[in-house]
Amino acid sequence: MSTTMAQAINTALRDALKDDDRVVVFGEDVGTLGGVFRITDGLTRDFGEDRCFDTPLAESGIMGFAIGMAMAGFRPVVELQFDAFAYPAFEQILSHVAKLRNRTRGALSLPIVIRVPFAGGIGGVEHHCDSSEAYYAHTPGLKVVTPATVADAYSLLREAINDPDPVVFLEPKKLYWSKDEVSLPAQTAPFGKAEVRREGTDVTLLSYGPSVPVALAAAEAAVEDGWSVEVVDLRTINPYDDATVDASVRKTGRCVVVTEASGFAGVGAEMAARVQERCFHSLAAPVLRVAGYDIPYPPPKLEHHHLPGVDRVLDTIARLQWDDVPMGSGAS
Amino acid sequence: MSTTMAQAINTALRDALKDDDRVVVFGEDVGTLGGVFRITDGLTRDFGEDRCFDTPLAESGIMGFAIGMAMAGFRPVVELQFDAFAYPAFEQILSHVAKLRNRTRGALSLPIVIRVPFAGGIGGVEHHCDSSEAYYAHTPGLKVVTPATVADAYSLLREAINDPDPVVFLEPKKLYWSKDEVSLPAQTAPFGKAEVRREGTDVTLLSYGPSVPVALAAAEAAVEDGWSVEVVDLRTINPYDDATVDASVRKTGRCVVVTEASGFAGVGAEMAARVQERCFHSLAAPVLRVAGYDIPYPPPKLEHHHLPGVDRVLDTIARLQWDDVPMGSGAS
Amino acid sequence: MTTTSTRGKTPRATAKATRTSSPEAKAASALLPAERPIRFLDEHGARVDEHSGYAEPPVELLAEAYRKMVVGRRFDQQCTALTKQGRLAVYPSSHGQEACQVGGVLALRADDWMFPTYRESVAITTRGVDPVETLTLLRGDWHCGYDAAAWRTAPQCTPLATQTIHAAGVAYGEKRKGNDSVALAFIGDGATSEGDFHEAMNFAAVFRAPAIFLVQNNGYAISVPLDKQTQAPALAYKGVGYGVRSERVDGNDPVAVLAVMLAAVEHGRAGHGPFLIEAHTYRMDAHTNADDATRYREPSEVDDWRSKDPIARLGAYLRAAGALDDARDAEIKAEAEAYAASLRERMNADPVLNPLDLFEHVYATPTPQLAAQRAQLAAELEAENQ
Amino acid sequence: MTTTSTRGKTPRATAKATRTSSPEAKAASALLPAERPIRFLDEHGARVDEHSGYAEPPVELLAEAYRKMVVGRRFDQQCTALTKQGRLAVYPSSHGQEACQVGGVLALRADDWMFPTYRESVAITTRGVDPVETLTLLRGDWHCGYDAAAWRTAPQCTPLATQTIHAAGVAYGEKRKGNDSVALAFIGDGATSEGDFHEAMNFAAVFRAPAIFLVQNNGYAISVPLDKQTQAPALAYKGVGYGVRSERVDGNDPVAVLAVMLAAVEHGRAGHGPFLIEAHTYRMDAHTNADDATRYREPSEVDDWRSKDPIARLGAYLRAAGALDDARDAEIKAEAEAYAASLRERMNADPVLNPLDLFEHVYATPTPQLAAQRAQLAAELEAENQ
Ligand SMILES: Cc1ncc(C[n+]2csc(CCOP(=O)(O)OP(=O)(O)O)c2C)c(N)n1
Ligand SMILES: Cc1ncc(C[n+]2csc(CCOP(=O)(O)OP(=O)(O)O)c2C)c(N)n1
Ligand SMILES: [Mg+2]
Ligand SMILES: [Mg+2]
Repeated sequence: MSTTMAQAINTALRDALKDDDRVVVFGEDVGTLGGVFRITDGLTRDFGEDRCFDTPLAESGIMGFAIGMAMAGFRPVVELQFDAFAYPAFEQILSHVAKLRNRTRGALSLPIVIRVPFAGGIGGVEHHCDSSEAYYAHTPGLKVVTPATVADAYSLLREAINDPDPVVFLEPKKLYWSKDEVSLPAQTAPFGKAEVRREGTDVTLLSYGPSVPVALAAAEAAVEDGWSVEVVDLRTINPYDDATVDASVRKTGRCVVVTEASGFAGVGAEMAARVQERCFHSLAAPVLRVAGYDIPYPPPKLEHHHLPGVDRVLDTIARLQWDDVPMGSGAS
Repeated sequence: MSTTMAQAINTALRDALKDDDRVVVFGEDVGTLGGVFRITDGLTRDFGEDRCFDTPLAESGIMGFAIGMAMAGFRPVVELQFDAFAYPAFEQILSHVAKLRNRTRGALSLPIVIRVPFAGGIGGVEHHCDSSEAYYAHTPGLKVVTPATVADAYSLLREAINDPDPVVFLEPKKLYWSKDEVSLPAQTAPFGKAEVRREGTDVTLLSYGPSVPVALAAAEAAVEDGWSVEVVDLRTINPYDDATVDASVRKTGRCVVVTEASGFAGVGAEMAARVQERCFHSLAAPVLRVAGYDIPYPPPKLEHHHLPGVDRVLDTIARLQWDDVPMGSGAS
Repeated sequence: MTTTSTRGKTPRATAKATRTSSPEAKAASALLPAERPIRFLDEHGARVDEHSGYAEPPVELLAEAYRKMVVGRRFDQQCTALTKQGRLAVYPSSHGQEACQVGGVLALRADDWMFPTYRESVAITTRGVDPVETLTLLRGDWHCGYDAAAWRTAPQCTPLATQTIHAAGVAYGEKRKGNDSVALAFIGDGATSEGDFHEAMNFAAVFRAPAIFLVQNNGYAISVPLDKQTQAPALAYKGVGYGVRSERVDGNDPVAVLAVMLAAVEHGRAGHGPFLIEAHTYRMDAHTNADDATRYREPSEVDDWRSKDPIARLGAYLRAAGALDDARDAEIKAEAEAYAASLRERMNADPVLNPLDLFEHVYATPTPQLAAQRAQLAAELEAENQ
Repeated sequence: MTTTSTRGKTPRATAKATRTSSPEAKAASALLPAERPIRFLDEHGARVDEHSGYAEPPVELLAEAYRKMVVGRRFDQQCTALTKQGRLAVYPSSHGQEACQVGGVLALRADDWMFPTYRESVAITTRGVDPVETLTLLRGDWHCGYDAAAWRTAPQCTPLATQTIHAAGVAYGEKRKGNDSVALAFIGDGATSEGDFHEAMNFAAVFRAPAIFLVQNNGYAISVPLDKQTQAPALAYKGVGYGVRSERVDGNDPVAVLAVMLAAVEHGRAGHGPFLIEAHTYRMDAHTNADDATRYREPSEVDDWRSKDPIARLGAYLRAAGALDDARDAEIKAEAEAYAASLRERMNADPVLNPLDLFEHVYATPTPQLAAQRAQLAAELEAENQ
């Protein structure tokens, strides 16, 4: 059955609402409208206003309210409408959501899912396309998940809702309408397990979320250049699956990290740093990064220049010292 | 003359207020009280309430007000009282402060300095000791500066205030009362220039802000172990001085990154990623990181276990494969 | 707005007995809005006496407002059409809200500051900004397309309510420089729920900054109706909590909007600080072209509001006052058509964009890292062109 | 609070003429505070009739409040002493604010939720929490030392105003579960400037959540006096903007605090939603032990407030009412001394902390990365011990 990621997420929310009375879905426009991306379509109609409801327009309020409801025993799944509109909720997320279990020695836990439609590639105007995963990933106490496939969108979201800890669930906007042959419910690997999406022997492309399809396309294109490219999808940024990554890089001996987010001090930096820390002697070349530039997200007509594309990935693979020429200081 | 970092910052503010009528200092308790750390002591008395003033207790308000005043031609220097209390201002910082020049093609610029007493080591209770530099460093459009010496505190702050762009000026709280023999005004190297704080030949310790004294102490202690350790202080995280770092690592062939912040997806990850990208063939061992654990900042009585200390740095240096034994998968 | 009928039964009736007008209660009553929204015109454009003493703006100004509203609506329709043709990435229409779009702007001087949201394209062109430059953002060529400093008009703001604090700051800044300019921040009903609105009102009041907060209460935040947004008796009751003078106005009565705006501007120039205006209005179109308004509102509601059309009301009033006739009306409509035609034509030409501009203005001077990234893109572009 | 004398001269007098009590104006008047702060006791503890119809709490409850206040103050003094001895990392005293600390808590049931700030140590022990567990945070052993779930008492909150939204959320959550419990959020005057306070009031009102916001207006936010914090006629005027019933109360009159708190709790239980209480009080000590209050306030001001001491006032009233005599007072003081002595003794013992606890409760189950870091620290500790 051909299913879109949007449908998978909607179904996951439905199934969670069905299976667990404590689950509540709320946020801006998630009720009557069904969300600006229609991800919550029909939930209020089918489960009632008590289970899926609109809130006032205030993200810190949404987040704090979720904390309070979780304290009362609910399992809130909140939608923050766009990546940049999660920023007003940062204090609540950083100082409370991420820390309350630890602060109270486990007396209070916050099984909250924060759904954020994120990243670009949809021609959105400013403030609608930020890649904000690094902010969450750097914050201990949060789990950070981002699906790249339809089945994962369903399965990881169900797991997120069942998780006793707060999960930031980053939904790549440009993949909402991507389709896979999947029938729901789907069950994929749990949190903390990366997936090899394509096997290869020459180089590992390490990626997650919106960049996985780019990595796969690059891997396909690389065949022509005679490269056998392996693609690893992290699926969950935290917890992080070192084992799968290490195994792949030890096999291929080369690694390129592909992320859409600006590179500087991003999650890609962590990925590169880890790989070289753990696989140094298996590496024939430095771990290189293909990332968004260190600029504010571009206007719609220029975004394709910013987003890592197949060519940029291939160019970077080409720079992996296949002839073993040491890199000069001009690199990156 | 023996001068504390607190005095250096106070003097820098004074001199800036004296030299440029457009400079205004504001924030919570910076006026009558002189700030909770007394950094703005006497400024209101000496320059008047128009130049240094208290605001209502609202950090997003402080930040947004600074943006507005900058639009009217002022050069606001705001204090956000503690690292974690900057979080309410994140939306203003991320969506406006960092982007306004770019959004308006330079028509509006924001010469704002955001002073944040940051990081730990002072026995502060929760929410008073966060290392928040990664959030800023990952945000294009901001400059991120953190002094480790008294002279730098003065000189970098003067430069920050004169800079046409927004600067996040991170003041290591635990160094406020550190002293150097410096007479003010002091002039040190400009933004974007790292400093070799100690020369060595065996390994480079790469650090900034609150971790520089730790790196220096470790370097001193390492003499006993027969290691000659070089210490590089970034001074400005963005702009980043690759040249100085590269030169050091190419010379020593080994590198350990020392940061107090939680390691995962932090600035230390960027430092490690860059070094291996650019100096791969000079490296005899992977770039290792000594960082705070990936946990909420600990309570006062346990913080010393969390903070990178001399021993942990030395242990890490010891793991740099001096006998050239390849690392197993058990590493970090 | 919502009325709250089932309040608690805590002692309140007796409380009133105690009232002997304390200084606080007196101060409060000077800040609260009039009992009913200010209006000068009824729904048919006939003059009514519900203006609570606000002065009626001069008829020339009203005539000018009429002209701008007609042109503005035509511009707005053209934008919607351009969106359908794929020429704009997105367009949030202000059809129906022209009394505020125009009334807000015409009360300002050139040296006053203005803080528009995504919905204020008409307000921006009303200020005189070139329509193509206004649409740069929504066309997707760049973010802000006009010279924000020269026009004293901030970029259209998307992160809701954030701009209200900037208005407070710039208003205070100008005052500190000895200027008597004011800053006008547009904001929607939904956005008043954001913490930033609270902080803006408070900062403006504490620093007695001449900022005007013009809330276009169109009853919805995308799909969320006002009664899910607030339980306040009316949004204008938010001002008293900050010491901000507040008023409600019929936001589809251009005379009323202008009258209260002029008073607010005068209030600010005279050093009395900020002013909150809640204008009741309605957007006739969906939130943006991407929105489907039938999901959350009845056609009958839209029809109701059609009969309160601000342009028709002002037109009728001006005709009755002898300040508008068929000839002049035709002239204005011709001007509007010409404006739209020129826009259409100019928007047909796709501007040539330089991808390397991405690296401009991130900082005044690019960092070495950015320069390197720029060089990388330049090399890619060169390779592509070969 | 501040009164605003030089407001603008925009038409207001005439505005009043128009008032014919619109539904909005009526709704507003039901929400606004009484003209003057509610009080039952004058500064000497004599009964006065300025309570606007609020019922006087039963005398047994007042006697209990007196006992708790005496014990609370003694506890507070002991904490300050412990700080001087280096036994606490920091201590924010509530000396002078006992009417609120105790009055807030005694109005609650055990199944009500409470959200204290750093200043509410006395409120927390008044609820029954062990004083040593209460001081875990300020001693620096851990963050929250008591079982926050069992006590339905959130950890003491430092990020200002953030806890008010939690209170709204938990109040709504309990209501949704069919419980009639309420949530009490303590907050200071300064913290009402934060956007989160705005969002909390609004969410509570929209969801008709039984949350009580008790503002201890002690006139300062660290060094910043209220007139730099707000230009509102009084903080209680902030409620009307959200549809939240609001009251001002003499915060050093324990009878008044309890009376209004009881009414607010009843209001919430009865399904009428949130309640805002502004209590005028004063902290006799500095902000914390680390603060130097002489930098920003006059000794005379402190002296003025000493004469309004809440314990003395209630003591005098109870004596006059025959509910307190020397013997009983001596008993209570002895209890307070014993409480302090036991605390002193127990705080002398340094608890043994396990550094590996740092990795507990970051998540329900540690991630592999955390487990590795835990192992690293364990190895270090082992090496040290050799
Ligand atoms: C901080 C933030 N949160 C959410 C959004 C998404 N959003 C854009 S417009 C809008 C509704 C705004 O409603 P209102 O303030 O009433 O203005 P209107 O669109 O009706 O003019 C929302 C939720 C945003 N732009 N910014
Ligand atoms: C978000 C945030 N900003 C700043 C601070 C630092 N801070 C701690 S207490 C305080 C003053 C609070 O004043 P008020 O709300 O009146 O409460 P009081 O201390 O008087 O009880 C400040 C500024 C903080 N804790 N949280
Ligand atoms: Mg609206
Ligand atoms: Mg206070």
